[in-house]
Amino acid sequence: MVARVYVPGDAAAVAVGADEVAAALAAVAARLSTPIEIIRNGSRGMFWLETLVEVETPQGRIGYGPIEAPEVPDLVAAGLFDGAPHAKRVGRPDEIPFLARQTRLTFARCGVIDPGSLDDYRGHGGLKGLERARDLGMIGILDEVTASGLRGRGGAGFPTGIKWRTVAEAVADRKFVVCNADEGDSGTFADRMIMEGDPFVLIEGMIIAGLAVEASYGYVYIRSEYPHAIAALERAIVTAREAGLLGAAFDLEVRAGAGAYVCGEETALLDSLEGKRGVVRVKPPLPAHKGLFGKPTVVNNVLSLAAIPFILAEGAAAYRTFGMGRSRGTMPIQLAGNIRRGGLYETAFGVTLGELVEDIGGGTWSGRPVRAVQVGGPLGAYFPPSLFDTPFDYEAFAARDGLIGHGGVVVFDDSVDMARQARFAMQFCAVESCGKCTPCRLGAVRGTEVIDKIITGQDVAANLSLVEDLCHTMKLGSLCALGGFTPYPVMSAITHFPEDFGARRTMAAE
Amino acid sequence: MSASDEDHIATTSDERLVVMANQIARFFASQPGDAAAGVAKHIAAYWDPRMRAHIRAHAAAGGAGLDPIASDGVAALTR
Amino acid sequence: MPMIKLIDYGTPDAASDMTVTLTIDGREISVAAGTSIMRAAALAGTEIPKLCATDSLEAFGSCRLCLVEIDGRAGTPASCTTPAAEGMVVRTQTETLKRLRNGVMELYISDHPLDCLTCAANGDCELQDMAGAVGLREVRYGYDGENHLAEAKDESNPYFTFDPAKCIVCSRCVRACDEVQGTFALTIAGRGFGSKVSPGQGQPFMDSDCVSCGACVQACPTATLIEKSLIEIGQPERSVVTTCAYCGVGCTFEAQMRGEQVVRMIPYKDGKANQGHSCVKGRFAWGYATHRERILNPMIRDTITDPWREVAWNEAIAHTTQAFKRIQERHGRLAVGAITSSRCTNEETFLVQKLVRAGYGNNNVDTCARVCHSPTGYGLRTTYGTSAGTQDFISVDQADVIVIIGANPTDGHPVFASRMKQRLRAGAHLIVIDPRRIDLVRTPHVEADFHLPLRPGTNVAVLTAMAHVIVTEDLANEDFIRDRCDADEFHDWAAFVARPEHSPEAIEATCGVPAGDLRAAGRLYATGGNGAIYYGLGVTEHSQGTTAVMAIANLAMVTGNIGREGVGVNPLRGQNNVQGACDMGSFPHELSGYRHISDEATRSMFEADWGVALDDEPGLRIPNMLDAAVDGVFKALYIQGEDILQSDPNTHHVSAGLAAMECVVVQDLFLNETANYAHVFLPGSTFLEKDGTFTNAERRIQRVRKVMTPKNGYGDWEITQLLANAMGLGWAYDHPSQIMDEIARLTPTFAGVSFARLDELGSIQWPCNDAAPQGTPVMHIGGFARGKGKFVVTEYVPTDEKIGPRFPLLLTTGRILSQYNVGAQTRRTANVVWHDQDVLEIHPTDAEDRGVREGDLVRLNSRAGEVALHARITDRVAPGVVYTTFHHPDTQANVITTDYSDWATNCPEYKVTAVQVSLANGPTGWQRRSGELSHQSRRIMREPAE
Amino acid sequence: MPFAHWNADRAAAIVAAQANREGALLPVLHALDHAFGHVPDAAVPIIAQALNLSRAEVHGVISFYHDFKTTPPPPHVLKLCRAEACQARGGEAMAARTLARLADRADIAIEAVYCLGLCASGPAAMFDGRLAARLDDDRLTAIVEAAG
Repeated sequence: MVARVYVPGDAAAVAVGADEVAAALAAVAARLSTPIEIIRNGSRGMFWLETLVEVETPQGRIGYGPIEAPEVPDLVAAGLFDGAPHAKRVGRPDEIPFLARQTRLTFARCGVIDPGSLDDYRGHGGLKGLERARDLGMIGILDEVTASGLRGRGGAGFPTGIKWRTVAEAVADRKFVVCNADEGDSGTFADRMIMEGDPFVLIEGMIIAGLAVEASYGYVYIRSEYPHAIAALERAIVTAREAGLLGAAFDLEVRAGAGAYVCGEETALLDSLEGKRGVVRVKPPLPAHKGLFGKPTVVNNVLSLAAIPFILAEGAAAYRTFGMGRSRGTMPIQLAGNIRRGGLYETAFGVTLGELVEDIGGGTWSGRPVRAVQVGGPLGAYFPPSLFDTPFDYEAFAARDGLIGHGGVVVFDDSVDMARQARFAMQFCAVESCGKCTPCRLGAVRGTEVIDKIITGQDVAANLSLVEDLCHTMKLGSLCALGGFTPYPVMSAITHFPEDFGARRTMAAE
Repeated sequence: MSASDEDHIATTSDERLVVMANQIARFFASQPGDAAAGVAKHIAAYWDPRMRAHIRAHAAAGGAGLDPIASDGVAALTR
Repeated sequence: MPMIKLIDYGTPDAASDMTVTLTIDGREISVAAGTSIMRAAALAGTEIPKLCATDSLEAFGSCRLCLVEIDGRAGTPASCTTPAAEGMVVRTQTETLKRLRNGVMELYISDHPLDCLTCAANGDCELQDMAGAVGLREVRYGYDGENHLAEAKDESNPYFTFDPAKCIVCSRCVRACDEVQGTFALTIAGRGFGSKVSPGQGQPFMDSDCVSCGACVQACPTATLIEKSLIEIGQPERSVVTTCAYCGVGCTFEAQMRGEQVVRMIPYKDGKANQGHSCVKGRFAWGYATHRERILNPMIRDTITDPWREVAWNEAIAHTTQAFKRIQERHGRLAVGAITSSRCTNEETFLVQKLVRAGYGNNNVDTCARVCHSPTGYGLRTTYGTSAGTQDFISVDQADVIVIIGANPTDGHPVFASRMKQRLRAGAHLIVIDPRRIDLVRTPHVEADFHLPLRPGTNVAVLTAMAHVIVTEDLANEDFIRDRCDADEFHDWAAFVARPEHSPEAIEATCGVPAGDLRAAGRLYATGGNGAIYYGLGVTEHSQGTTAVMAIANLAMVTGNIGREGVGVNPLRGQNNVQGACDMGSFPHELSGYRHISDEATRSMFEADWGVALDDEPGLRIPNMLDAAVDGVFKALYIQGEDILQSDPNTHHVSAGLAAMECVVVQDLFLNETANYAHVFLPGSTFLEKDGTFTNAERRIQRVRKVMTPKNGYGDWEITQLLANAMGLGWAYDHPSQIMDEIARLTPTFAGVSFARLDELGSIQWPCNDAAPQGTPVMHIGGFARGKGKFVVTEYVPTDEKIGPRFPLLLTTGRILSQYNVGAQTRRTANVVWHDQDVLEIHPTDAEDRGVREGDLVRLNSRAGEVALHARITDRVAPGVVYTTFHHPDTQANVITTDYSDWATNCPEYKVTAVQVSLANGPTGWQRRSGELSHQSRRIMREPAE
Repeated sequence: MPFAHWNADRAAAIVAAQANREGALLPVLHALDHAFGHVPDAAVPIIAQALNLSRAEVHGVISFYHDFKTTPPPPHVLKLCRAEACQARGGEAMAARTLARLADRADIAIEAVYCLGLCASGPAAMFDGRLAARLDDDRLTAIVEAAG
């Protein structure tokens, strides 16, 4: 019998040597004349275990991790192909608590199936949503998505059903579905994982969106920093086209970004897709009315679109059972930074920040105490442990001057200097500002300069007050979230960690 | 002004009038109705009396170069 | 006259019939749906602070000064990008907003030089105004942070400077270049703090695609882009609205003055023809008015080989009058005549023809429209009943298919071209019929559906082939034809065009355009929605010019594309007052309003008003005058504001005619080429120095207003009056308004026109009378001026000018953006930096056959003559076709052109000359001699000062 | 992967191959970058002509995106992630040491990148297009040295 071995092809696995592991496995198997089939699956999202090699056994898939190529001969000798015991044997991956405690709706297949195989996708429940969508028709789909309570997973949390309905009702000769895969937030990788680990779910979601709004074409805008995702999705699109899923009625293509964080903002993304500078557009008009090439356009994040097949397949009610308040369904949360068990954690809304960091994530990777957690990417607020009771929910985070954004959670230990982090927030804004609106274009540079003055102890009180004024200007005045949300990390750092902003120095001087 | 080293057009006024009359005639030839009358009407409306006198004199002297319709048109001039 | 102050409403007018009512700062206001809050506030008298917004550009939302609070809405939306909504309650002044605006201004000023007092824009700077408006008192960031203050100035453009140190990156310049002008020469380069305005690829303005239209300068809210003249002279103290004296677009400008000095010409936002836009000529090229070569004193000389002698006005007038009287006594009443100017005002033109008819007692008056648009007058009068275009410019906004035939709007009519490009970018289709690939065929964001590069001289064949497609493929608008046109004439015409020899397949060999393209273009025009035809001298300046105009008129009728917005037949007039000069009775056969001189009733009305008997016979047209001069029977000519030697065809013949005259009187600003043959020179006045009206290509009569004292002493109308009164006519006009009153009295289509009415309405499109008291923007609505529209059979009669072994190439001519006509004005401005010589465009194949390389001096010769000029190798022209402009007297393209002319109007066949091109080793004999003559003729003896 | 020397004819062919796509400019620039490793000023008129854009527009776009360089790159490019998740795992200190250590290596361009999506395995980098995570000084040095 041919042993089936799974070695993730996910970029995060490849970055720690998965390709070498796969090659070593093939080489050893060849040397031993053991017939094996290596499947490059996606990642399960337990990155501390990558490279996580899985072997199919009568007892199910047995995992070994983290594996590096030099260990392979040893492992094989120890009976890896039969799932034999070994120090690196982690048992059935789905029984590992990190995975077992999750509610994987969107990521159900990620890390399980061969992302290049449409049959594998179908075999794991894929395309059921599309079949039902075709039965429901346009209105039925819109009703279903609206009823699911799905909100945009890109950060803004706008109800997806309403957005789709707006596009569906717009009259135009052409409409588009655009997938925002410009996942630029530090601490996030869920979009990348889906595209690399289960690309057909995104394609299925986009086809359904196309049906719902009568769009004939879709674009997936992927940041150029994600070459693996681009390649994986492009391969999947070719496969889907060959299988007749894509074609005359609705087709898709991937467009690569070119190094601009701001293109994650939907209107800048549209301009970039049109071949322009990725500059933020004013709204109105909304993209739903006048989007790509001036046509009504659905712009959704990867995770929103990838949630659609489940909603259609299992019904809105099945989805909305999960979650809390107005945040329904599950959220693929990404645990990152200085964390022991970093990875993808899909769960219903409502889990607290403390549970995520301490319990699920296991505290810091360095073993030092947690000092700050930035939630929601570079534009998200820094939370101190005192706020770890905050439940993961759009409104709950907003109530504490934070945002959940794209679900990234970046943990810092007590070696962090929060004034430096505040400065970085301004600097990042300066580096990535499109330059259109004044508060962001000029404010970010001035913000960096003023925080530098604070760090060096110049007129700390006056400069802190100036930073506060500047944050007011940027927050209320900026055209988009880049300038508008940069005050979140800055002000949260100042508010929650005043001791890092010259307060000690000031006190010492007194 | 001499231009002996250059070979430029040197037509006389009468030659030009014949060319012009023929051009007018060729237009009216394609029009429905009485072409000669059209020519006559056009010339009467746009040519000054001296030009008309010259073309009539030219026609009277045999009308060298004049198309038949142009000739008829000139003949139909009443002034 | 103080400075005119127009309100900037911040965002463009929203065209909507629906209104919404909202409350702004407690005041209720109703505005058109779609109006921005900013504009609504401005309409209500509340100015919301703004920097990136201006009402000539779409809202952009970048400066973030105009944020407001709206009840029930989170955040602080920008008032420029938020449409007013029913019941909305808006607050424009709150503590939050004050803090916010202060914060934004503080950021701006932290990266701006603190040199207000020495800045040329001091007092006229929106950044300065806004700093005041928001009450900025302190910049807490200090001035030692990162900044752009060391950025180098770009002085490359002769008319304006670009100082990036003062730039606030509002993108108004970039947007103006894109949205208004449509050149896309500017961009923002880089991003974030590094964002900067960049011409071309980060180049100086002059190396970019900039056409110097001035839209960016106009849009700039600071001193970043500013006129050099303003820097030099200082802020203006008064301004006057007037009309540009360049092309037939008729842009309105605000002449901003400091004393008697023009500081700058600002395109006037309320100008109906230009809507606040301008081109490099009108905007910047006015310096000729004070050029050192301008002649300010009358001069006379006995022979054309003598030097000029400056004389007093009374001597010049008496001398002229005596000469004309003497000549008429000796050679008869018909031996003298005059040429009116399409550059002078309606009033001046009217007086010149009145002088001829009432003073000289004949009808020997003509105008330069003879050599440009006389076929338009004849053709449109015949078919529709009115010698004028059918639409206003703004009509193009409604056009779905635009057909351009024999015109090059981006060079010849740039401000209208920009408007046309806006419409094309918005999705209208474009068909270009032109031997040469004009810019509009393919220019950023505009691409013609079809370019039909026909062989010069085959317009009629092409237009008839298109008609053939429409008729034979049942695309004719039968309802329109039945209701509006003469049925018999239509049937005759339809049978004519349907003949197989007019099919595209049959015509292909004649015109060189693939039959498929001809068919497709015909179908598109007939079926693409509103079809609008724009044409220029590439239609009229042919031996079949009039036939081609009628063929165009036929096409518009057969498709029903006439009598409403977005359609029509639109001649693009060359000079500023071609339409007006024609309207004013400049042609030898007709009085003002296109009424034949033989018409008893009309003539007697003039006779009664003028108190003289008028000759009822048509007079001489320009070429006929020259023929008659060569024949020895035409002896004296008064030429106001034209340079026929350079502008008229077959220069040898023109010079022979002029040389044969006894008294040539030239009234002009400069000693032009015609003045080489003149005996009297009367210094003319510029448009800045007189009152009057111009009529543009859309029949729009607009005021020309005097902004300075005539440097030559008199406006041109006064000079004509001096001549008339020396003739004993006893005219007593104190002001041009009285002349217009006379025109209105004697011309039914002008009956409702007066200076008072013009001041009130801004402009008037004739006909304006009791039936149309506000004027007539679009003609032939509901019915043609002549009653039923007349289809005319348009047989294609090839020109006699034919290529052969000696002259195997066809020369066609045109104009270029920076220069105007014979260049008399533009050559005396910095515009020469764009075009300092006329060049010959030749296809690479033809160049190679002749061993010609880029820039070589080549000899261009035809049956008429030869000139030498430099070659430019380009595939803009097809093989077998060469092209040049006629702006420079030292290249004199008209030495080459022949005296073939339009069958109906004698409009010269400039556009088709058989030529040969060969390498040259220097200027031709003619060029050398005419250069010498010009030099000789520029000698002036000045009276010693007493 | 070694890049081709700039060649206008080849560039024109590359541009032409993409020119008919809607909103073709970014794909065109990527294709040129892929072939030549940069998009020189000389490419701008070629692109502008093919896409019927102005030179200014093309220049504006090229200068907007970090990915597009106008000069040929050195043989190796090391992109170090400088974003928060990698900062949290000592990325900044490692970046500072790396910059100092490789300061005299003219053959390596060291660029900042903000997130490679490897945020649970930082610090991360991309060297000549290949990803690397869980980096420390030794591992990074080994990767760079392996390339010569």
